[in-house]
Amino acid sequence: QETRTIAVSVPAATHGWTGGVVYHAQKAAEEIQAAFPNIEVIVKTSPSAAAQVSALEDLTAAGNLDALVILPFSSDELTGPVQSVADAGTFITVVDRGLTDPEIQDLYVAGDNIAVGSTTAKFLVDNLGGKGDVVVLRGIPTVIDDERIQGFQEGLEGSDIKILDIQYANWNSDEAFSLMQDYLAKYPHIDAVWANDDDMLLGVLEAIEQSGRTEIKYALGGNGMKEIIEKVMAGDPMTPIETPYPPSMIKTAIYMTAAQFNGQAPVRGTVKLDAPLITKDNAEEYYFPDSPF
Amino acid sequence: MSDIAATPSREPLLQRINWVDIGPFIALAILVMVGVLINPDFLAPTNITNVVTRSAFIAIIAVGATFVISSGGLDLSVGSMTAFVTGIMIMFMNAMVPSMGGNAIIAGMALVLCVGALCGLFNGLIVTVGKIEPFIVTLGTMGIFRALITFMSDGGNIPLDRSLREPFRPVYYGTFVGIPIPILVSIAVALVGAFILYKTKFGRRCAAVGANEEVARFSGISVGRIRTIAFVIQGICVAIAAICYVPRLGAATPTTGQLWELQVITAVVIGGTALRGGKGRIWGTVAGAVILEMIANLMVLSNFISEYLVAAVQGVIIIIAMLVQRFSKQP
Amino acid sequence: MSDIAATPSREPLLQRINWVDIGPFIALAILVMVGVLINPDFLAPTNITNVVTRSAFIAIIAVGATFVISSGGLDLSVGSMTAFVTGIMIMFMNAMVPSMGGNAIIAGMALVLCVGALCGLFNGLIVTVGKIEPFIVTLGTMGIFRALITFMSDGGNIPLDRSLREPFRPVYYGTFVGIPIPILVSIAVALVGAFILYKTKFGRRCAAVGANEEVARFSGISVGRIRTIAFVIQGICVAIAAICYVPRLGAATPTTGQLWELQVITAVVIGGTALRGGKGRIWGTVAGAVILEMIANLMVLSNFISEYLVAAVQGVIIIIAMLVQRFSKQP
Amino acid sequence: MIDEQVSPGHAAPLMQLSGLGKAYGSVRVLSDVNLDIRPGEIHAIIGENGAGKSTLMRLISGHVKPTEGSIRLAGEEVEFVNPAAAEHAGIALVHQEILLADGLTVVENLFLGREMTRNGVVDDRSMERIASQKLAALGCTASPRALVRSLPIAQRQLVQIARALLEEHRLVIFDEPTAVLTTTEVDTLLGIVRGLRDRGVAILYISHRLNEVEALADRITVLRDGKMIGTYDAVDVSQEDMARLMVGRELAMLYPAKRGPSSEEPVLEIEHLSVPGFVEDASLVARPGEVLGLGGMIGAGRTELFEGLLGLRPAKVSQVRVGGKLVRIGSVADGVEAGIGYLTEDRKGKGLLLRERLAPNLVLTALSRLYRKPYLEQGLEQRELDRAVDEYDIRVRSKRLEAGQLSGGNQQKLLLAKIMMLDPKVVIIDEPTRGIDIGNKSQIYAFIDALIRAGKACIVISSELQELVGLCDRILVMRAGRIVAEFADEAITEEAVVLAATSGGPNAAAGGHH
Ligand SMILES: Nc1ncnc2c1ncn2[C@@H]1O[C@H](COP(=O)(O)OP(=O)(O)OP(=O)(O)O)[C@@H](O)[C@H]1O
Ligand SMILES: Nc1ncnc2c1ncn2[C@@H]1O[C@H](COP(=O)(O)OP(=O)(O)OP(=O)(O)O)[C@@H](O)[C@H]1O
Ligand SMILES: [Mg+2]
Ligand SMILES: [Mg+2]
Repeated sequence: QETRTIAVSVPAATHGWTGGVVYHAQKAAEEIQAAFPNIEVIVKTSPSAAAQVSALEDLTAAGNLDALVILPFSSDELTGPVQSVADAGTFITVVDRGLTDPEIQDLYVAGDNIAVGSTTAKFLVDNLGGKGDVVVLRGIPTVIDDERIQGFQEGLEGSDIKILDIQYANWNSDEAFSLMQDYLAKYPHIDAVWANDDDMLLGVLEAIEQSGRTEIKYALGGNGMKEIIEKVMAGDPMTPIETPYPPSMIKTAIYMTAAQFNGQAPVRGTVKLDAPLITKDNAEEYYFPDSPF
Repeated sequence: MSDIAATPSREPLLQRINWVDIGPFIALAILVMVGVLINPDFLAPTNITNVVTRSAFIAIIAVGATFVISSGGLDLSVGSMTAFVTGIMIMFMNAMVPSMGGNAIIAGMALVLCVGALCGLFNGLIVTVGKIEPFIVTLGTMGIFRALITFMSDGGNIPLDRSLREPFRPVYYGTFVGIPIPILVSIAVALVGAFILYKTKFGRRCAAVGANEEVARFSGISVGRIRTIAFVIQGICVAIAAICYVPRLGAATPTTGQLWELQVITAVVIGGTALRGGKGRIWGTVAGAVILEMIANLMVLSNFISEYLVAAVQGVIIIIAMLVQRFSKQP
Repeated sequence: MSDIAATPSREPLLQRINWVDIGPFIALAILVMVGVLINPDFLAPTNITNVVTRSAFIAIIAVGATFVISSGGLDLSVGSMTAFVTGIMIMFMNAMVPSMGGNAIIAGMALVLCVGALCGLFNGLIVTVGKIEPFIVTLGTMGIFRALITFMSDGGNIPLDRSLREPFRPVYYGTFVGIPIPILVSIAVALVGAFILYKTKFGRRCAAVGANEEVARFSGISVGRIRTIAFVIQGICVAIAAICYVPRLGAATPTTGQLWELQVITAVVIGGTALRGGKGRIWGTVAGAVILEMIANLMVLSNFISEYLVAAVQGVIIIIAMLVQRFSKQP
Repeated sequence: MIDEQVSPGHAAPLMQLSGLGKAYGSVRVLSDVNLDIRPGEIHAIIGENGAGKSTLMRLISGHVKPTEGSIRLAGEEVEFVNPAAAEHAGIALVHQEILLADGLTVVENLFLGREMTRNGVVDDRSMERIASQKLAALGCTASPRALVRSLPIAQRQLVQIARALLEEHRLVIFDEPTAVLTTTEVDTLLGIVRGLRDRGVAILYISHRLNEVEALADRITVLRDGKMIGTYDAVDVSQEDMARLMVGRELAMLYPAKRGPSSEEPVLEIEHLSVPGFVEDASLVARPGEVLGLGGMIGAGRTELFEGLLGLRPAKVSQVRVGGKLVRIGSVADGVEAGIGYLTEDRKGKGLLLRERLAPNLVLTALSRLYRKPYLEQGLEQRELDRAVDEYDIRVRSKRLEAGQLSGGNQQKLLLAKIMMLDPKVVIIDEPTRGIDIGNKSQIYAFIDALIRAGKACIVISSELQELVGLCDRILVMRAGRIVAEFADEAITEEAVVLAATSGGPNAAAGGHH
């Protein structure tokens, strides 16, 4: 039987969520290779867009690539290079961030960053009674971060909820802790906090606990980190909800890509993962105790 | 001639003040004044306490860096070393809980000090035995430590066992006679550091090695040993910082300590220690660490800076702080 | 006595080889051999071409860094400066397209060279006029440039106008007599750099300033001016790298060029230039840049290293490369 | 630029100093200097260590700005903003301390700041050619392409002199140019200096070697404690007069009486020591109570012999015994432990931390010996400094000074005190009186005498023949890395030593008869 090679290119594990992506990608690779000896899955991580482009060149240099599963660092920068890979006849699966030219991809497993922001915003609008003061922590200046913030702002439109402040905390719990301390010092009254990633939420929660401030009703995150899901399941009043953005989407994508080499017809098109509200009721579905994220 | 020999007590006070030594404190004072103008809440006790407490990690590590830098070295690995030793400590404590209970904390602390010292030793030996630029060696070990913590945590995080959180918590959040523990720890580290650097033979040798390696060699000082010990001290300081760090968020992640190396070196340099080696200034270093944290705090407290430009303003302030120092030196 | 005087022409060939100069090339050769063992595809022409082409950015910037470092400076801002000037260039080109069409590319290239030179001038003047450690100054400007690109892109990215992509593309992907343009550009930059550093008054003075500032000053050399010009050269190199970079990724983002400063400095040091200043080795620097890119390539080509540990293996290889150099020096 | 053959007596002064002075903070190190310097004269400046000679030269050459008074050059008042400006005006200074960039080659140093170019490209060929010529004229054998770092200190000094002579100047200042040179080079240099004078160049010449001054100078100015004592025609003053004027008192006998070893049992025995590239198979013994001298030309390998012994450079040795006991010495610390103290010839580069204060410098090697407790006891080193300042007569205006701010001679005394803190059994002094004034020289000799009376052995490496001959009980002569001759007692004469050092005289084969 002919050997098939699937390359998986993802960002390096620089923080919790990308760590989760790498974890799930490697898990999928192991499982598929164990189940189907004729399929080889190579997972490669890259710390920057430029490095990811390099990795694509390296992976295709040998010329025996059958499929590529890629979670692009950013859309604009990776479009051209992925196009070159596609031109060689490789099956292309794009995960999470779409390319600027959707014609290139065969399969698109999409997360919805805008929905992560807007779902959270809608929750706040509903539960704060349409008005209140919130502070926001954002990550590293990239497309994901930008989309989430954009979604959040759109979600608040029409309500009287005011964003007091938005600052970068680089998706880092420590920086989020510091930033939250400073927010607390700066604003005597805060109704809710939104950290656009769960890593940061951990820091935020510690800072709130330390301050002893009681007026803060909600501290919300996003991404579906298991520690936060646990809180939701436990009915934590401050973090009653969560928006998933499961790093396991990479696993889904790899499986769907591999399926065609296993006798099944290739799946093409778009698989959209929405970002539903996780509440106490459905939290169980989103809880993966074995995942590092 | 010899009658002209010094009677230092008669020199005017102003001339006896060592301007290099107090430069960072002048910069700090100016920063505080600016802070109050920007936002009166700046001086609120909670805010000041928070800021100073937060600066403890950088301050503690930077005390170690003062040794390394004044002995003519440089350590870029401190940030990822923090993450690595934190991970080791947490994993060890978690493993020990079943058998030791709360004592796991003590055991973990002892262990992390050893691990930190070993990491420093590793850096130091490669630098001195391999005779390679410290910049390159520690850039290499920076990658190594960072990769190890990522590997240990599978890219996720390594949380501290729940049962240990409460007993460990006071190490960051607790106070003693009203002063937060991390502040006390960093004062203690700085005191010990200052004692070692200024009042022991080792400290003297350290400065001599940094000032002129040849003179040190000709004076019977084992240059390699001194440099290595400086790296070990750096490792121990990293371990101490890690001990204070864990109770704060109760976990180690691949992002722990990211870019701390730059902050640490900046604190040391703002504090008046020259990067080319020679004289180290422990108290200046501590002031430098507080300055950095305070700048970050002011960025948040001020209302007129776009979030996009925060880094730019910080950069400008750091440069200005250095200028303030430079010119306060020439009264 | 005079009979002992050196007669260099009679020295055996082996002793006349300058081992410091060829150290990096030995390391490179060993790396290539290891590469072939790991993966036979490594030596495939496409792969080698890709790797060398990619190393062009770092190589070009590192040629500039060789000037700065050999003059006794250091520039941590090159990575964010690349992002900043790339941003400026793209915005300018996009704005010019309606009126100029394809000529916008030429105009943008001219502009970016000026902007790069100005950025370098800015660094250089703060270092020399303000008399502040280059480490701190460029750490500050690193923040400033990074913030400016974030601001310019509103935290997102700045894509190149579609109509310019095709005409601009050959600057990265094109070849001339079979050699990719970026390789040609970096050879040209290295040639010009080597000429300036080794064959002009300025180059000589640059090394002198780095070797001993005081002696240089006594010799009537304007230390400040030399250092400043070195920073300007660095800025121009950054601009040239930016020109090659844009057609590859077609956009500038706040993460463009992140951590390049470390790669650049590593390339320079692996190339045999001492960080404390003095003699600069342009060709070593270029070899250093290729070594770094080759290590990254091997990480992708090899299949037995956990993705989490890539950084560790890279760190180890860099240290080993330095050791190879060190010991090849003492034949 | 230069008038032809002006006789010094009648020419208009090239430079006039009036009321010139310098204060560092509140400390005046030089005041009210009035001096005419004429073209075509050799004007010697003499004075004790710390008298202010170098300071005066730095004022004239733009390295330091005067705090009072004025300088006129060819009748016009000038103020030099930096050394380059002074050099542009035709004034060159050969520093007392060697100021060269270690990491650069000889040519690069020579032409620093005035590189020759052809069509904008540096012209290495021409520069190397000129460098070779200039160096050869000074009797320097260093290759123009050698790194300065690899040169022995004397060669560096010649390079520095060559640098000042590269272009024609109106005034050339030599600040103790011969301190590190041996007899042959000194003679060559003196010839060159006279040649300059004959071409109408004004020369300011500082030296502690009064015979040199007597042989060379047209006029002599004496400084003491930062003040001018007077300017004299050279013919009017003898060496004794000079010494008296400098010191302000009568001088005792220069060299102490020789006494010979107190025991035949050696304190130090070195067998078959080789330092690759520098020393081949050297063996020697030193006995208690004797001064053993090492003579030789520059580059003979004397310094390297002892640096090799102390593990400061790679070396092979079959046996070293101290006081009869076999010792292994891998580092200076081992040497200290075994009772060997070594005082380097390169005080600036290897001896003192120039940016550090005096007390830490003094105790650096002796830290473990001085402090029994793990910490530095309060005030102890300050007391040691007070004692050393007293004992070695180190002239400091403030004990808060940095070592680099001491005058050259006082740096040397501080270094001596630093080594003596170790209380060694064998003291090896490389160039003991380099840059030390005549008054202090006799102090140092008396001190060496005290050492050997206490039963220690003293090994003196000196390039000053008189000193070797006057001081040593026994002299070994090295040439090209080998010990080629040994002289004792009556056999010690300047001629014999020079002959052995240069050509392998009659005694050449007599390598140690013990
Ligand atoms: N930068 C300085 N700050 C303070 N005092 C200084 C400084 N430089 C020199 N001095 C003092 O000025 C005095 C004169 O020094 P100078 O070097 O001119 O002496 P000198 O006559 O050349 O002695 P020597 O023969 O030992 O070289 C000394 O006492 C010295 O300590
Ligand atoms: N750069 C060099 N390369 C090779 N050989 C050198 C170099 N410099 C010196 N030598 C050789 O080293 C030997 C010893 O030199 P060294 O200066 O340092 O002797 P020394 O007797 O201590 O001189 P000094 O009178 O200066 O103390 C000589 O054979 C000399 O030719
Ligand atoms: Mg002097
Ligand atoms: Mg010598």
